[in-house]
Amino acid sequence: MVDHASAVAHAHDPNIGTTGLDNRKVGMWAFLGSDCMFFGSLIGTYLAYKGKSISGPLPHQVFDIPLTSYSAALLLASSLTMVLALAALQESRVKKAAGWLFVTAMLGLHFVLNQVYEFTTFALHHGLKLSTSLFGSTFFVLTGFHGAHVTGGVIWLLILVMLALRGKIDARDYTKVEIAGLYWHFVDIVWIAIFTVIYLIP
Amino acid sequence: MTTPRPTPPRLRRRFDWSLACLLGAVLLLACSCSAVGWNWDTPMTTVIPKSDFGMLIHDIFMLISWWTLGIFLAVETVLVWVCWRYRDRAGAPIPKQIHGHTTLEVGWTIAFAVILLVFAIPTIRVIFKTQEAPAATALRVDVLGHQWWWEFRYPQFKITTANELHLPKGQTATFLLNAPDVIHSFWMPQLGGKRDVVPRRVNHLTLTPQVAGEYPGQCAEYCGVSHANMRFRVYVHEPADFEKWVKQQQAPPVESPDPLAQQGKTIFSSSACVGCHTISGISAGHIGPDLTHFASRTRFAGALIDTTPDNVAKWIENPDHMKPGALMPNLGMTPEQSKAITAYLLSLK
Amino acid sequence: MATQAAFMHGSKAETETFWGTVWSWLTTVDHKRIGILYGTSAFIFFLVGGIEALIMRLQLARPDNTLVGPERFNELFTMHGTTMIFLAVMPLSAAFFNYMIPLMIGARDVAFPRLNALSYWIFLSGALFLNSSWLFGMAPDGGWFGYANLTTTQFSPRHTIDFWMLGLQILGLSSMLAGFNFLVTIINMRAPGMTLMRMPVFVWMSFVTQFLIVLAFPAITVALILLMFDRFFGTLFYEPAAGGDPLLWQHLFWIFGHPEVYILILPAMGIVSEVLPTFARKPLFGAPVVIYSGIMIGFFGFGVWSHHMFSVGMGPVADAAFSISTMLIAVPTGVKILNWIGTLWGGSIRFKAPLYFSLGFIAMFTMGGLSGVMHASPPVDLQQTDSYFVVAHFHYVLFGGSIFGLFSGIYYWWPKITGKMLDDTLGRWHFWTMLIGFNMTFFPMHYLGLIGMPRRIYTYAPDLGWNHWNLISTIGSFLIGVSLLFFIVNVFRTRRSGAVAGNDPWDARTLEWSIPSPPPVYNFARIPQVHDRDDFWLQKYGDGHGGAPRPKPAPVTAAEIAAIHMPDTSFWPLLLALALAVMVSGLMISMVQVVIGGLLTLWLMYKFAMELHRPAAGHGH
Amino acid sequence: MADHHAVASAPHGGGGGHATVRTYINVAIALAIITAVEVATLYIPGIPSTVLVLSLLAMSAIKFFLVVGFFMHLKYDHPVMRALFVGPLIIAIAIILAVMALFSAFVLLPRVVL
Ligand code: HEA
Ligand code: HEA
Ligand code: HEC
Ligand code: CUA
Ligand SMILES: [Cu+2]
Repeated sequence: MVDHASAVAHAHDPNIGTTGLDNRKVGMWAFLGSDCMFFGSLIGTYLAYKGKSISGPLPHQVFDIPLTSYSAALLLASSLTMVLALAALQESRVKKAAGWLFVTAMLGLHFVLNQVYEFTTFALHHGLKLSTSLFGSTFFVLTGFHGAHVTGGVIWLLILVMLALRGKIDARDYTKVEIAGLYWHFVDIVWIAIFTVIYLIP
Repeated sequence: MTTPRPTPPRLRRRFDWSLACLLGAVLLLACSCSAVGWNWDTPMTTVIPKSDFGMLIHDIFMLISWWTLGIFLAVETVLVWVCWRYRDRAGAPIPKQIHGHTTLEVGWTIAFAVILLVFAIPTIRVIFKTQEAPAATALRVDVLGHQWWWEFRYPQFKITTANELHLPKGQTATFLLNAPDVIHSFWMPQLGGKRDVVPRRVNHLTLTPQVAGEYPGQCAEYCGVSHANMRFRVYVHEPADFEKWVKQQQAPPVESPDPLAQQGKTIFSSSACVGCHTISGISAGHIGPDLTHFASRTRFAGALIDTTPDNVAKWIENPDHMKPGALMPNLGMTPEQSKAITAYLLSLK
Repeated sequence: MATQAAFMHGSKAETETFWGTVWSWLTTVDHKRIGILYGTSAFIFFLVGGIEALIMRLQLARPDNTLVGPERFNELFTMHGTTMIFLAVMPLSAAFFNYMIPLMIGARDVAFPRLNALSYWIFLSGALFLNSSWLFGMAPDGGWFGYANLTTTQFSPRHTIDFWMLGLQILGLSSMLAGFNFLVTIINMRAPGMTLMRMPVFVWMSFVTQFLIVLAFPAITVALILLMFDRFFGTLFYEPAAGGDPLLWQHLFWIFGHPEVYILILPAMGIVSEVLPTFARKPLFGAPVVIYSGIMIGFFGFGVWSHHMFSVGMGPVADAAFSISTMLIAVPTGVKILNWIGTLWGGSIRFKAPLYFSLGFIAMFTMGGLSGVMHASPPVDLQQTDSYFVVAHFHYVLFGGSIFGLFSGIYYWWPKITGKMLDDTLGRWHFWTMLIGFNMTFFPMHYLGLIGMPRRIYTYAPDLGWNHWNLISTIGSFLIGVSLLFFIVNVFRTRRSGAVAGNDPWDARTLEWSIPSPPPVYNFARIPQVHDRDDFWLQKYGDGHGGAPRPKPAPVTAAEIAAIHMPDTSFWPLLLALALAVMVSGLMISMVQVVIGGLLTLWLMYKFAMELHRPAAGHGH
Repeated sequence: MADHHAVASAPHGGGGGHATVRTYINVAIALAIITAVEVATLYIPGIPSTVLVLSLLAMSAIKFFLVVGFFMHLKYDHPVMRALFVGPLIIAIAIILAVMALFSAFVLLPRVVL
């Protein structure tokens, strides 16, 4: 339990609560918990409708597992670069941190581009659109919202890079970068789930 | 030990009996009204069941009702008594600061659990009993809920009718429910619980009517503009009368020689009506109710309107006027034309 | 960072001119002012929803009535339900979260003051957006739970459903942002010494409510997004012809919907748990148990949703499972009821207006809960679902529960918020007329439901035996209206000539009463050190077991006050909310507007984030 | 929920101190390997589908918790954070399963016929 002194010690920093935790971090975790329910509902919908389409094409006819595995690898790699960026920042090596953040953003961007490519091939070569079948609707909406999350993350990361290069971010802003990281990793684990449940499981 | 310390006068307030009496008076008034209006035996009552299904439900309903009524009275009397007993008195000391009583609290937690078990056991039994697969001998009726009218088909007899459902007393009937448009709900209050009528699903409802009579029914799931007008009638017949009804429905409609009716027939068969309505031998439309034996039905348009000549005529001239939102278009029939058609339709016994 | 001087300036000089005042409210980030904003807006929407109800009651006063046609009636009950739940009860609770939580946990503000302002402005824009539909003659008409597939373009081609679907998404966003904010506030901003178990029960119930909000709203958000894609982008989620199942909507909606009803009741339960001890002058009986049962209710709340779907034909196994889980919820709730009675037991009860409303809550909510337990038995529910029996059930819990509870809170905390006492006599008249009117209106609905009156019908035949009690119900609803006039009069009279309250008018028990009424901008000149749930009471009287009252803390020095930092006002929240509204409404107008609004929103989010880039932290180092 | 008032080690609550770059690299390698195995299993003929599904789920679960535990520091972080995330996660999974059960119970929706 916090003694009065430590409360006073933190009193000047509005972000640190009486538990000594950072508000923004607690808030981010709360948000991620809530986002679990969001993707939970979407995945639940996908699974509820799995195999209920009354017209093709079917998942195994359109999925390009190698490509998707590559995308999955990209996101995993980006998670690594993200923590490396944090580690660098903790040692106040801002330029290095900025570098890793940029790499992370680029990996994310690559993922998004892969998805754009995937969607277009589905639409053009396999004639699978939002309005084609339940599979089309559920698949595009689920993966699309994940893609939107990634895109948002990329923008966020790039802004951080910009700030870092302008010298507006240093070790004191660790938490700012850390919560961006939490968000980024979450997007990654959502993909881990989607990759297995939607793409791999027949 | 508590330090005697009266409440500051500004904070003191006694329970005000004057207003409490006012409340009492009003409740008394309400009860006296109830003498006028407290009648359970109404056309759509759910508490005087006329089928096995209804009775199973009713038993549980009464069980839970009595228990909850008891609990309710207990809670309210204790509440009122406590308020009276422990009202603030002049110069009263600060009451003893009690923080709780574990055994008590555990006690009533368990008590509640037990009471709920009393509800749960018969509930579960009836859930499974009422959803068993129907006997092979059961009379099958296919029920289609349309916006905003009911279609009834008897596959065994090749009969199709609308808004008026006929059942034999004492024979199990199993309803296969399906909706071509939106969700509706099939409810015959006196014969038991409702079951939703859902697009792309075939729901089942099985029951055995046990008292002959005429019972109103209602669509019980909000389904758009005329949801309130999506009613129907159930006729539970003695088996013999049911036979008669079946025969009469299976017979081809009798043509009346009346020239007006004949004129109506030609108008009908030469206008859009045929696109939506079936009259065996004349047309095969499926958007609207089957009119083959229209005259045999006492009410039409979702059992909303009595089948009288000028009602029917008015309907044909402007359906929406008699039933808001009705999906039958206004075909601009002149009064003469509609009179003729009416004469024809009312000849279709 | 504003220093003491700065916000003295903020609250004095600026507010001297009229526009200064307006501006200071538009840009405020003070949790107390935001609380007042929430409260007033919510009450206005309560009146709107109530007037909608009164029109419905007039239409139903006699059979074959033609006051309003079916289309209008469908709009009325849809908007009445939506308004009362999302625009009246939820924001009214939010008003208390905002104003009271920081005061009760001994904090100077919520964790994210600007986010808090943002939540309010988003709420307001969503509420106005939803109600603007009346102006276009396109008020939503799909019922408050808008069952698919009636809501798809095929069956609702007009914009009515779009207003509803987009409005609810905006409101959901607002509630979730507020939810995160209060979660963090409660977890992280408690005064030193206030362990979770020493937290006032109102804060506890709010805490559970916030969890329910942030976990339940995603479900309806998804449901609405799927509907939105169906309506705008041709997906097939609720399209039977393509294999879609309308029941998907029902599941997603009620996965949200049932937790939602506990979102509506738990804050009221919290209020009652504060009011009873104060007026019985006794600690809450078995407070830990009350808290745990609150958590239980919240947790079970996620496992009972299909009890709204007993008639859709889920099959006996699902029916049985959801029936049992639903009945389970009655246990923790019952425990609360008896613990409240236990609190009164042996007390010395002072009958002031706030207490009356709390007693009304216990009496009426019990009734509603018990009819809920009847619904929990699927066979019984097959007769009652979609009949007026359900309407009776949920008004007993929502009005008899939430509204009575919230009014109890209004009378209880009004002196703290305004510094003046609401008149107690008028308050009692308000209570008794409301109690009588309420029972006149809704008790007959049990009977009407049992004799077969379905809900959501704009008219009924005269020969069904419903006429008499429908008339009584209508009269009752106007009596409720009159009772609310008592309240409105009371408010204005108090503004003019209300007795000055002082810090602690009720001789109460919790921290908020230890500071002036209304509280200063910084709430607590010195962050208190907490030793007990009823900390303030102990300061006054000791623990009642001979323990002496605690010595008064040393008076606060001017230096201490000068050292307090309070956040600056900000106009980004308001702008951001506006941009969001522009974007969303664009979906009904043109994609161009959506894009513009979207970019605007992004840019404003950036400004919002950068406004406080490296705040006090920077100063410190 | 229990009560936690431990003052966090790092002043800015960034409990990152425990995991080193080494650990990160190792975790990443582990993730890469598991993913490879996952994809590989697809191309191995003749695995009974239940086995396949279960093993895939197991593997992705491991990946999931590796990322959450190490990259997101949840393993080292304050219990409040764990509660905030794991609690909802459990509810979400439970609801997904319930919804699936309720929907596969729908006998009448036609299976794909092609
Ligand atoms: C404040 C909101 C609120 C609350 C708290 C509740 C509480 C409960 N509700 Fe209610 N409910 C609604 C709001 C609420 N409800 C709404 C709005 C609808 C309709 C939605 C719509 O269709 O528009 C609805 C509909 C609804 C239905 C669906 C009805 C239908 O449409 O067919 C069901 C079915 O089980 C139900 C059950 C319950 C139960 C079991 C509780 C329990 O939590 C009640 C527990 C409380 C008690 C039981 C009383 C006190 C207990 C004791 C004194 C102890 C002793 C008692 C026993 C041992 C039994 N509710
Ligand atoms: C918290 C929620 C809440 C509250 C407080 C209320 C309050 C009221 N409700 Fe509401 N109701 C719902 C939630 C609520 N309702 C919901 C969710 C539905 C389901 C909707 C659906 O089916 O989709 C519903 C449905 C519903 C119906 C069923 C409609 C139908 O199915 O056809 C009816 C019918 O009587 C009704 C009546 C009333 C009345 C008379 C009040 C009264 O208590 C209102 C009191 C307020 C006033 C009286 C107005 C304010 C007073 C003044 C402005 C003073 C001046 C006025 C006078 C002098 C008279 N409500
Ligand atoms: C576009 C399709 C359509 C056309 C064309 C149409 N009807 Fe209808 N009709 C309906 C529908 C739908 C109903 C059910 C309305 C309701 O009850 O809500 C109906 C109901 C009726 C009923 C009442 C049946 C009952 O038992 O409820 C009669 C009688 C009737 N139509 C006669 C006619 C005649 C005569 C014509 C030609 C002049 C005609 N209809 C043309 C669709 C149509
Ligand atoms: Cu059909 Cu209501
Ligand atoms: Cu519910």
